[in-house]
Amino acid sequence: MNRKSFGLRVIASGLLVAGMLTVAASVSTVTAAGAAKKLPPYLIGVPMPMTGAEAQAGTQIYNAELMAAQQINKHGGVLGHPIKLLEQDDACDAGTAVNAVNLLVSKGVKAFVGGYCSGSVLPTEPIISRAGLPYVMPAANSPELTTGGYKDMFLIDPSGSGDGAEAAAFFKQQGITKIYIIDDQSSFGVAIADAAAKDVAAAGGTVVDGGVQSIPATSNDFSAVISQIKSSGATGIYWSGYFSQAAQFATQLNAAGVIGPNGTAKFVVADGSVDATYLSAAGAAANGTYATIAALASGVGNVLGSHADKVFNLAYRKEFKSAPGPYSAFGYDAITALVLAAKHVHSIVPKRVNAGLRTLHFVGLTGKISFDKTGNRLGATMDLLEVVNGKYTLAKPQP
Amino acid sequence: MRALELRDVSVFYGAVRGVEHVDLHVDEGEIVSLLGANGAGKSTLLKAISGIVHPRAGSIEFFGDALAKQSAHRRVRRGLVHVPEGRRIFTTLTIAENLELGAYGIQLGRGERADRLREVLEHFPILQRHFDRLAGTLSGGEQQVLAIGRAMMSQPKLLMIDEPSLGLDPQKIDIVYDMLEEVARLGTTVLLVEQNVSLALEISARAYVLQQGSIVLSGDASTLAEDPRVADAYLGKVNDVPE
Amino acid sequence: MVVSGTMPPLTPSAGVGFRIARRSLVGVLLIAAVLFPEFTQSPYVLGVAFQAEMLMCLALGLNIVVGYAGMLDLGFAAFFAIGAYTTGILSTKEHWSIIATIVPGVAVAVVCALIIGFPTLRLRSDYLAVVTLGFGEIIQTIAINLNQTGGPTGIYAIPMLTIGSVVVGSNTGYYYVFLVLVVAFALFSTRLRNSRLGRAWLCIREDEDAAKAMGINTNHYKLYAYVFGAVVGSITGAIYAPALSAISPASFGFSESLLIVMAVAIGGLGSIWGAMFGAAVVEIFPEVFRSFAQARLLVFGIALVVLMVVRPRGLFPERAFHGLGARVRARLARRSAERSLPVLGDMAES
Amino acid sequence: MSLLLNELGNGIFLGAFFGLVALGYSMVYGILRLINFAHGDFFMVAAFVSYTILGAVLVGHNSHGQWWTLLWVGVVVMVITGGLNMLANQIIYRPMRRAAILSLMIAAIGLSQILENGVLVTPQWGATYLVYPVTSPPAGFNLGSNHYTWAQLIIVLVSGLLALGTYFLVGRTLLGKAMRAVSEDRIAAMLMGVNVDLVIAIVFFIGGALAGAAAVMTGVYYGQINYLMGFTVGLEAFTAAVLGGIGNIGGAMLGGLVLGVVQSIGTAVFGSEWAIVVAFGALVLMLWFRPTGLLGERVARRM
Amino acid sequence: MTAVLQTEQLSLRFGGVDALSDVSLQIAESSLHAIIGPNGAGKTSLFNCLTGYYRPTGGAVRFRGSDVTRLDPAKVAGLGIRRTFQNIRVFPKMSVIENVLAGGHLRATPNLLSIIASGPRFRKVERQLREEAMESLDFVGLADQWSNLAGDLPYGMRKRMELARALIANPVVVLLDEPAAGVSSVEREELSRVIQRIHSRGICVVMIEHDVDLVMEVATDVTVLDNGRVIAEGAPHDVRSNPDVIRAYMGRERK
Repeated sequence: MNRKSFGLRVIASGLLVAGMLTVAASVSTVTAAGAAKKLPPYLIGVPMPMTGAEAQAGTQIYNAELMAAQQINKHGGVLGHPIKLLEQDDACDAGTAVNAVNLLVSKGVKAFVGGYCSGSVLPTEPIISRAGLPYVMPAANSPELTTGGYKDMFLIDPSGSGDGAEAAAFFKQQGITKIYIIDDQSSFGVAIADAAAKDVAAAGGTVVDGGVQSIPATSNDFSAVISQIKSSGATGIYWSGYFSQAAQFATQLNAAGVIGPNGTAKFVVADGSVDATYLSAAGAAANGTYATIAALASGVGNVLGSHADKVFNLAYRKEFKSAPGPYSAFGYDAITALVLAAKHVHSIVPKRVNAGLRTLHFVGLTGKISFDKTGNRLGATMDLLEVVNGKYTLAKPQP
Repeated sequence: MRALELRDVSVFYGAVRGVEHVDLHVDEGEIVSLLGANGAGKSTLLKAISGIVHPRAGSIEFFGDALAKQSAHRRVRRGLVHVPEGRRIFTTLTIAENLELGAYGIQLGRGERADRLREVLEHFPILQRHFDRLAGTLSGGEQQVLAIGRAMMSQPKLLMIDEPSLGLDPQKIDIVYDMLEEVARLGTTVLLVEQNVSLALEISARAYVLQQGSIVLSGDASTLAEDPRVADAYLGKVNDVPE
Repeated sequence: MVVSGTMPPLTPSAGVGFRIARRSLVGVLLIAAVLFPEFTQSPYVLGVAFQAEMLMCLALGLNIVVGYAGMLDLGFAAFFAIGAYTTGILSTKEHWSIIATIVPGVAVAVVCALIIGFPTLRLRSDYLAVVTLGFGEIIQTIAINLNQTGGPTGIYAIPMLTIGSVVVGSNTGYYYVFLVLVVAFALFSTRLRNSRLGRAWLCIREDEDAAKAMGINTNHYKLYAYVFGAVVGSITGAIYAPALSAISPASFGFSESLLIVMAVAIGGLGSIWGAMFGAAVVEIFPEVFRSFAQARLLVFGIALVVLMVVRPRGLFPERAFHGLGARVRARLARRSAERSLPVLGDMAES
Repeated sequence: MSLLLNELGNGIFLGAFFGLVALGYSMVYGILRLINFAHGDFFMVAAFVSYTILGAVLVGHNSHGQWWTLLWVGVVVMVITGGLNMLANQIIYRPMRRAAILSLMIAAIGLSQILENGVLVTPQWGATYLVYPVTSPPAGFNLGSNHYTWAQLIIVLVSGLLALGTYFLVGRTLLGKAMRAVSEDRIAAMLMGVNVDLVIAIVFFIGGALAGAAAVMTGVYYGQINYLMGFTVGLEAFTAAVLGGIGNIGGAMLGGLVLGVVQSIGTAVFGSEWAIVVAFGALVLMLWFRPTGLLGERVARRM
Repeated sequence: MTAVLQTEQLSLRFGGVDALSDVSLQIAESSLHAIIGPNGAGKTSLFNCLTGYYRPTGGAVRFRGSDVTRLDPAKVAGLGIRRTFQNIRVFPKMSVIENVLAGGHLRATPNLLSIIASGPRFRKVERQLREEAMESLDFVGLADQWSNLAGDLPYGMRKRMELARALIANPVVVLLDEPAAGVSSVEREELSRVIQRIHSRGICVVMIEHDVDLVMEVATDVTVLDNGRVIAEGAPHDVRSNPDVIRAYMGRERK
């Protein structure tokens, strides 16, 4: 990826705003016609972790979905149907998720937009599949989600292969060959880390210390790992996990002199770590660290100057009195995707919407969105960000 | 002066009767025994007096003051000390620590506490020997001595002691009973619960006999010692005795 | 005295009338349970119901360990995981039928129970608690880290349970399968309880030194309890895998173990009815509180605390009815005593 | 060798945290035989309370090196957390004095749910990771090939001091003896004139206060707090307490250190993903040889 | 006369303290053997060595000639050596009859299949055991208490229940640790009768007892321990007049 394509995407983001307005406009015309009929709401089930360890991510994504739904409803809803999101806590627990999805199905939802932990999404897939409903997942990224034999599963989050390749390209560009890859034992982090390890090897680098390392997501002390990094001689470190641990990792790496002013290593984090909290918690230690991320994803819009992203950020902050999370924009796009698909096929009948999602092409907050046959996202582009003076900037040059 | 006066005291565990309608008194300086078969309610009565259990009805006065609402630890501060059944020494603390705790309730200065400790140890030379050993390593008889010594640390006005002879060899029983008499001679009032009737009556001035939670006999120790109804009370047959 | 032909029952209050009443109660409950799916078509209700049954199975298993033998096991979910994973792996990778995977699952669980139990079961309860907790963590960590277990994502697309030619594919189906398991495990627990095994476990729970004097090899019997628990846990896990179609390490963590302990304690330690009822409470309460949205677990926590403060011995403590009988008897005894006991005069004063 | 030294250093630092939380855990356990699953959550609540207080008093100040502010806020938070823990005892555990130990434990789990989800639904706190208002400056010193910050040194020292203070309190003072007496036989202690309820309340207070101190130091060192941060810490503290010999003050601290070192070395040898397996494996092994923990109990049990 | 239970130079050290030193003891078949001695003399330690609770540091315990020194308590109990405890160890949350049934543990069927299937063999054995348990309870006068929780029984009844629990195992030897402790002088007579009846069933009884009168009344042999050593043994009356015993043990004659 190069600067040119970034420039293109800035334009694309401008198009997005136009696109959104178009959606709104086209939808509103329908509403004008159908207002008298008072169509029943378009019920969308949102199983999402609202309690437990992933409650924060769940809330941030759900909020963005809510925002999308409100905006669409303000402009007349979907083909005249106002969107109604039915949120149910899945606590990232398989049993609770199955209960939540069963409950939502029995409440007659027409589509699902949600899910976060792959482990709790997988057991719900057969239920949703049996009901013939489309399932658009904003942030779950495991390849298993679309290979389990259940159709109509759509992944908005392109991470995994994309992040890994971007990181590998960066290390190659920097001439770094010894790379330490560590994940947080979440399915999310492991998917990216494993992909990165393959790409690093393909690019001629070595993953030191016998392969990908893991540290439990509940741990906040990296001292033992840092000692290992030091003795392994790695000069590239790739962290595939969430921003909270990333900030602690960066702080401790900096304090140990591995990165920062006296350090010789480059610290790169995957997109789960791109968040305002990473910057504020790591403080100065964040400077000079890198992140791989799906192009134009939220949280960075302000610094990158994308107009749509900025609009989204401001609106989110205004509505929820807090910053959006790394996956909020994916949540917004998931709702948009579903709505555009419905509009495309002029129906909210699940079967038709499924077909609509398959042929969908649009530019969302997180870049171009379309799905391959299995439901994985196509055409996602990646960026490499660098933290400069406590702010995300686009790294120069892009690998 | 009345050291202790119980009027119409009843104690229940849930619906199960502990004791019922008990009237009893102990005068200052007296040794009084509480006799009766197992399960007659003797220990329950002591527990009610020391405040471990709370009576459902009746009044308990200690040197003229009502105890009804006072918590157990306050009663100790006022000089009412109870050596419970089974000694219940603190096995994981040293003997010295056990003794120090004996004076916990009366809040002595550090110096006074040390003096008191020395005093008690003089009376109980067995304890002196193993001063710093864990109390759990003492044999049964030594533990009983420790329990009494511990009680004496607070110089109680009234000492209630539950089955001091339990599990002791004859010589140790002599020692413990001598000690009790000594305690009484020094001015402490003693309320004694004992299975060994003759032993108890020997050192007591008066005695009460409990049967199934009620007092069925009371009187001078010497009179009771001759009374066949005491034995009957143990067999639960007192009501068969014509009045 | 020679006791006549009638066998004195073990549950003291179980007079003949009481026993008939209890048996008919069990019958009514069973019929209600069998007919339950007739009254609701909601897959949600049936889903919750079969998960409640599943938790009942686990609670019955743990009840043997904690309730009977008095060993605090904070890692019981490990056996659940072993059963589920063995089934998951063998059915997806080796294409075994679900039923056939139960045997190896149980075997693995038993071997693990022996390995972890043999050196540690002699420990005092609190120490045992932390060791079992560690065992649970170890099993979960293994599931997360190994490729064969699918890493953190776990195993998915587990085929449906087939019994003979019947394919169990709906919540109703799993409701009945788990119902059969619950009844079987409850019966199993009852039989064990009233045999020399059950008595030995209770003795160990009450006083281990004294139990030895009964000729009870306490180490062996603790191990038996642990192994029986493991068997129940792993069988439940084997059915859980196809019922949910996908399993992941997150379902077998410490919180799951705690949930099972909670079920046993809420119901009343050592009580079979208690374990089942407690499991139902633990599964159903958070579902009922869904309307509280994000505060649902807060409400659950409050309910839990209130329940424990109000009924510290659980909802159906072991021998709850016995306590009742004793109270009635004591009251009667007191009344008759009041009538018959003449009060003797105080001799000192007369 | 240098590796060992490094891991030892890492472990001691990690252990100082475990140990401090474990200390309170162990004390409460000792007196009520309660495996207090809510203990870690008081640690978490303390972190949030200190976050709010520090945020209020440090508005507009440079967040580095506010040592005096940190000290008095730390003390205030210790008092608040201690008070909260004591309150929990009064409301929940005190009415349950006669309940089975397991019931107490379940109540503690319920309390833990209340605390976690209470923070979750509190508007200013919630599920997000909050950035702690004070962070530690990176300056420090080298030992082996490891770099340690001054903050780490201070944390270890403060933990050590608090532990020593507690050790002295429990081991030497009359109140401490009363605590041990209550822990062994509540009724007998009552008969010595010990106000048992008060002593238990004090123990809860101290346990909470120690967790409060650990929370402030965690906030400063790790830089962020979250509503679930207490759960793992609680588990680790419990493990440390058992490792050292539960109910034993010195043991809790020692257990914390050993657990820290074992985890660090385990990470070095087997990789970080197996650290917990190594830690628990070591625990099982240790209990095989010393069934009552490293420092065991000084119980001479007679048959 | 053959010894059913004997010790050879039994020694036991506890952290530098000699609890038992060179205790050699012969307990004859069908005797009623009392062991007396001051508190701390090592009587209960001796019992604990005889029943496998303590591992002696030296010497041996033989049961009918075979070495049982290193057996664990459960194995010892399995040989028919049963005991009671000084501070009474009942299983408080089990009913009285279940307590007694627990004593018959080794006689109940261990066949798991039969248990789970509630098979005829299991039922037969259990029925038989329960009948015997009721007989045992009747023997100690507790038949009417069978359904109560053991923890609810008063002290004296618990003691008797402990006896019933030992008897159901058809023991060869029962070791009673202070059976009369805490028993009133009146109840003592009943106790004395029960002990004698146990003995008259052909069961060898060994008892630790402080109540010298009781010992004189029922014992056939007496051994006196002091400071972990045997200081006297023989027939009750010989022992009683032994000056060493009087000095070490007997209290003063009370009025």
